[in-house]
Amino acid sequence: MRRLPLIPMLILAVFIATGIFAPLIAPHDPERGSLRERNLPPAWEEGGTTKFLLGTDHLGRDMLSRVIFGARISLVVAAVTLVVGMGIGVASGLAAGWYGGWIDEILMRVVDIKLAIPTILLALVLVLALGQSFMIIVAVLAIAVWPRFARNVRGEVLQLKTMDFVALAKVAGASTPRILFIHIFPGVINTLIVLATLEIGIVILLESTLSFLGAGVPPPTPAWGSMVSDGRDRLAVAWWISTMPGLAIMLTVLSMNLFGDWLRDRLDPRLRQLG
Amino acid sequence: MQRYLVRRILLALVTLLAVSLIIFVMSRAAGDPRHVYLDDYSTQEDWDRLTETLGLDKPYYYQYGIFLGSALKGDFGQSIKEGRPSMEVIIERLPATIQLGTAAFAFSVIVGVPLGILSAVKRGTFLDMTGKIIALIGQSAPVFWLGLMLVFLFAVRLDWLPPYGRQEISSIVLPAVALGWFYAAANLRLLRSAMLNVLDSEYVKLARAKGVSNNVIIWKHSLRNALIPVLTFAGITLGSLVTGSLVVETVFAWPGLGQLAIQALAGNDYPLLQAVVIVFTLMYVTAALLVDIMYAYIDPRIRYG
Amino acid sequence: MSTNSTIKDNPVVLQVEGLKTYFETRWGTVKAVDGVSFDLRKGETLGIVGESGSGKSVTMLSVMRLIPSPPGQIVEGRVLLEGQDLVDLSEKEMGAIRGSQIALIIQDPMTSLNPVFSIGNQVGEAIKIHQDIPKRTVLQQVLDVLRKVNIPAADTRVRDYPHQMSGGMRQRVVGAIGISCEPMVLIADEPTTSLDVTIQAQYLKLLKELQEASDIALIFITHDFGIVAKMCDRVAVMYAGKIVEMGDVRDIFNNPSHPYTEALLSSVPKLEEDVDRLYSIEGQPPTLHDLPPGCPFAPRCQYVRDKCSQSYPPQFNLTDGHYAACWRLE
Amino acid sequence: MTTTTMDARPTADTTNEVLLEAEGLKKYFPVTKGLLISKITGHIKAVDGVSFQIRAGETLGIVGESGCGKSTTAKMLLQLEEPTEGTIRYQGKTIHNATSEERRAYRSSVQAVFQDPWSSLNPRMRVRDLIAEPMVINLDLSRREMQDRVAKLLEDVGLSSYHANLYPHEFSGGQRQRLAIARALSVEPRVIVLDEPVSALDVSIRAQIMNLLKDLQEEYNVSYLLIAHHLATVRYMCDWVAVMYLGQIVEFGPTRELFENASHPYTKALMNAALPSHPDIEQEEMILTGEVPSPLNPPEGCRFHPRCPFVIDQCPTAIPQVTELAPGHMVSCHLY
Repeated sequence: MRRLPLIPMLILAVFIATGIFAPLIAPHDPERGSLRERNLPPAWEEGGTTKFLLGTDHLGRDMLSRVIFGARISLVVAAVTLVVGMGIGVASGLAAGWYGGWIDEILMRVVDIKLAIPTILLALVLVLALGQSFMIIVAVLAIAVWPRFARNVRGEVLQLKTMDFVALAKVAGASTPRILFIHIFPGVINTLIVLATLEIGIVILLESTLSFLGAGVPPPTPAWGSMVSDGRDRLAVAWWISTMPGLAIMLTVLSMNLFGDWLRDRLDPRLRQLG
Repeated sequence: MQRYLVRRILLALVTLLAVSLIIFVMSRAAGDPRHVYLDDYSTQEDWDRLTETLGLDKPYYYQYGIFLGSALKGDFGQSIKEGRPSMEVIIERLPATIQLGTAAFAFSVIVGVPLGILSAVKRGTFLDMTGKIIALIGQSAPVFWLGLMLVFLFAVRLDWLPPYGRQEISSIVLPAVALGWFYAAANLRLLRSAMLNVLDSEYVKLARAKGVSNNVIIWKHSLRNALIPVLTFAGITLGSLVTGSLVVETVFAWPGLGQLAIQALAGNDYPLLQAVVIVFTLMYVTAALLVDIMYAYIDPRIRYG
Repeated sequence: MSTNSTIKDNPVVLQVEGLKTYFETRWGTVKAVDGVSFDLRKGETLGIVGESGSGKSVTMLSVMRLIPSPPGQIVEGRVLLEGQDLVDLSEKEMGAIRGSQIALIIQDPMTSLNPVFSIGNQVGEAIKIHQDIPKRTVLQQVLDVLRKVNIPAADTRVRDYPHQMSGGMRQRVVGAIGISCEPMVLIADEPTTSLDVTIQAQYLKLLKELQEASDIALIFITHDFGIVAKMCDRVAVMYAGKIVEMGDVRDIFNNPSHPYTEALLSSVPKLEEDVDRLYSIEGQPPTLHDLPPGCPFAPRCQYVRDKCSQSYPPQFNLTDGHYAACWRLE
Repeated sequence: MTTTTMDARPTADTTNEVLLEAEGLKKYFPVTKGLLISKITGHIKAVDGVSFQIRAGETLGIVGESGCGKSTTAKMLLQLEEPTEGTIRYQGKTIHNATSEERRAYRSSVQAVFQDPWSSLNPRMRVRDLIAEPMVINLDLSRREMQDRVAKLLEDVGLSSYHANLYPHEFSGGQRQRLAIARALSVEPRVIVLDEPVSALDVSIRAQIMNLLKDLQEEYNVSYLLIAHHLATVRYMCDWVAVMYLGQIVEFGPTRELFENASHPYTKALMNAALPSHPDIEQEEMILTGEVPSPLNPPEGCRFHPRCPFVIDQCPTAIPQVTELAPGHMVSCHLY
């Protein structure tokens, strides 16, 4: 068995903590800077100062503080999206898997169609048509994640449905809600946890991509994606403006993935057998 | 087999229909569609003419019919910014996108497939570790940032490759790598775990008992079976190539459809954007259909199912 | 079975001596096969009987050198095929022997054929590897072998894929692969467990005929004494990685001398007569990573005595070729 | 007495009360074809007219090969499948139009133990909840009563009351099957359907479970319907045996009579195909050729005729009559 992924878990803990306590931790105001202090390099580079550990951007704002506040957006968007997407996914997956027939047919065709439409494109159309807002971003991302939950839950339910203990529960006279909530749902929880950790990474990536393209959560709140975009044309003079927030995204997603992989090994008995 | 293909084609058509419906609904949800083309200086005559072309005095399903009818003819209206038919603009940009997509796909296969196989066969070695790192970066780094980092390293610092544009042949290297990396990572991981499963199977055991050599077991008996889950996933991942091309073309100023979409977004050019979305979906659906056909070729259970 | 006396004069083709195969696991070393010895003559059928985890399948995989390593390893012993020690051979040399001189029939017909290749391809593969014959004649030979295992309409079915065949037919194909290069030794690992009774009878009869036709030495791995009674000349009973009793099939059935053999035989219901109450072996088969010292069957044995938990009993010879490892025989 | 449908009704020397009765049970599964609108193109006749009776305290065995319909029959009795035709009566009352009160009574009267001890216990429930589930649903007991009952049941099946707090993965296959039996007994059913209860277990464990089932039958005065493919197991466990082929019962009788005077060619073939218990037992050479035909298009006339070694002129065309050879021993074959 794989060891506990300590470093990824530590990074995740830091990510969540900074997201929640951003105002307490950040050394400077993320939205205000002095033009006199613009494009300062990180502290360890020549010309850098310990006042701005990760340097400043083209408007003289502290990179560290901006990265810390950026965690907030990612965290909130990811959490809300996941709750909504998982809810829809679980409900439709349970229904499709348990009832089968035309319910299953319709739901799974919707899933197929959804998976066939590139998320970012859909997001762009929605943003252009309906305007840019937190609600719209969350809605778009939830639409992007629910099919995978639905599909996996459905697969799991189909498998659990054939287990003898479900038949025996019916023999004992268990009602459909009882079977669904006592016998089926608990069997799906592990998959859900694993899938959620892996999907968080995808949600964070999607959110940052939307921000990068200028279709994300509207300013002034700093988002990692739009910060990378800010530094795009200044790579030659101030590489850190793009690099730092991008690194933050990668570390967060990477830690999520490593943690998710470890959870999968631990919780999914079928994969565990394969060692 | 026939049944399988007919099902796939039907699904592709339904997908296109669904996308067109979403676009139509959005175009109406955004407000009076005439505002897109006309402003306060337009004459009442202009307004009336547009009302008629779009069928705005008719019920919604009729309007959708009109929309669908002109879409089938490739008519998505005039691009606001360019002042000419959207389709015309798209056709100019199409080759660049196809070129980039193909290069990225090739990169992902050339890197992902052999590394996936080798990291399964030589589990726990240096090769496996390298594969793992490539996969982890590919799945964790945002494509746009990866692109920028490549530019910073290979264009700004080392000055080996051009940072943007599509002037030289070497221009395609960086965008193709940035775009193909995620897909390569997906191929690698999937193939690795599928190979591990297959190598553990009873039929591989029987093949070994026949005296089949290790190489033949890997390349003949296992690979074909291991490709089945990879292809299942390929249909879905192809979508990420499309999505990725939006970002990569923006980062590298690659004059393709993706860049066009972003420009349309920035310029509130809805007619152009909807045309790009339809063309992208069409490309994706065609590619997915090709994958499905390949899938049937590899798995006889589908061919004769 | 009536040819018993002549078989005894046949030359020995396979000799296993002190074979030990261990697995390194999270819970420690599992001694899956712990000092197994037997020999096998031309045309003879040896039954290896045991429950899951007794080491019977690992023994045969060790003979074929198919133990996945890591975690498994043959740590000691020799496997002599006509005098040549297989344990020392290189992987390449072993490849030339597998499938041509020793062949294997695996138990599950549903998963032991590759789903993406046709039947003809899979049967032909062994022929192509081991026989130096022109390509054109491979198909002819495949058809011959398929006819030998009684596959109806072999010339059309040769293009079929596994999923188009029934379980019984697939098992015949696996059998065809086994005999395709006319091996000296054929190992059948529970080849009929998932087949229906009437299909099982067809298959057993077929195996017997194939064996007699070319004097193959057959090893039958099973948990079912019924198959032993029907098919085998000699029996080895395995428990916890060791052979606890071995002998001619009639000696074992008439005079089971190890308490485990005796218990197994009397715990199986009979088709031919009414049994009022079966003998029931209490407890569970042991887990191999945590074996108590002494005889591993002691905790379940009705004749257990003090000595049993202290040291493992040696082999006591009873009659010619019949021995058992139990302190009761001391 | 001649009819064309086999009625597996114990007639000889038994006076026990009839508990469960099936009459003319049929189960057809539709086969569909088509892309968008599916059309029914045929039916798999899994069970095609089966009648039998289960009497108090007795064991009825149904033997047959895979696909003969024995498990589908069991599922219909357990209300896991709706019969296409035919009736099931419990203590004389049909269960199909029963009131909810009667249904509840039926459910706690008929329980089941299945083949796979790994799949039949929910891995996420503790033993005490597993065993108590049928009681929780069907009986009105206090927590205390329930706990006491679980403890007693565990001891009855040869386990200890402390096992109640464990999870299924902490048990071996044989112990799990004991748990499954305890659960089935928890509502004190009159009938337990045993679907291949020992075939997934290690050989040395099988006798334990068979003996346990026999002991519990005495103690709880429960009837069994045993579904099995292993003839010797059926001989050991059953009072009555019905042999099924392609959805129909072809021979039925008291166990000993049936095993000693097997009359239907299929029964004979099954017995000859079964493995002997001693190398000196000479078996008749009677190996069936071919495989079981598809239940989608069962053969005309006698369903066994394409594989029957004794086939005569009328077999391919006429449905055989049922003949009573000895008291309670019935066979459906043109030879008699």
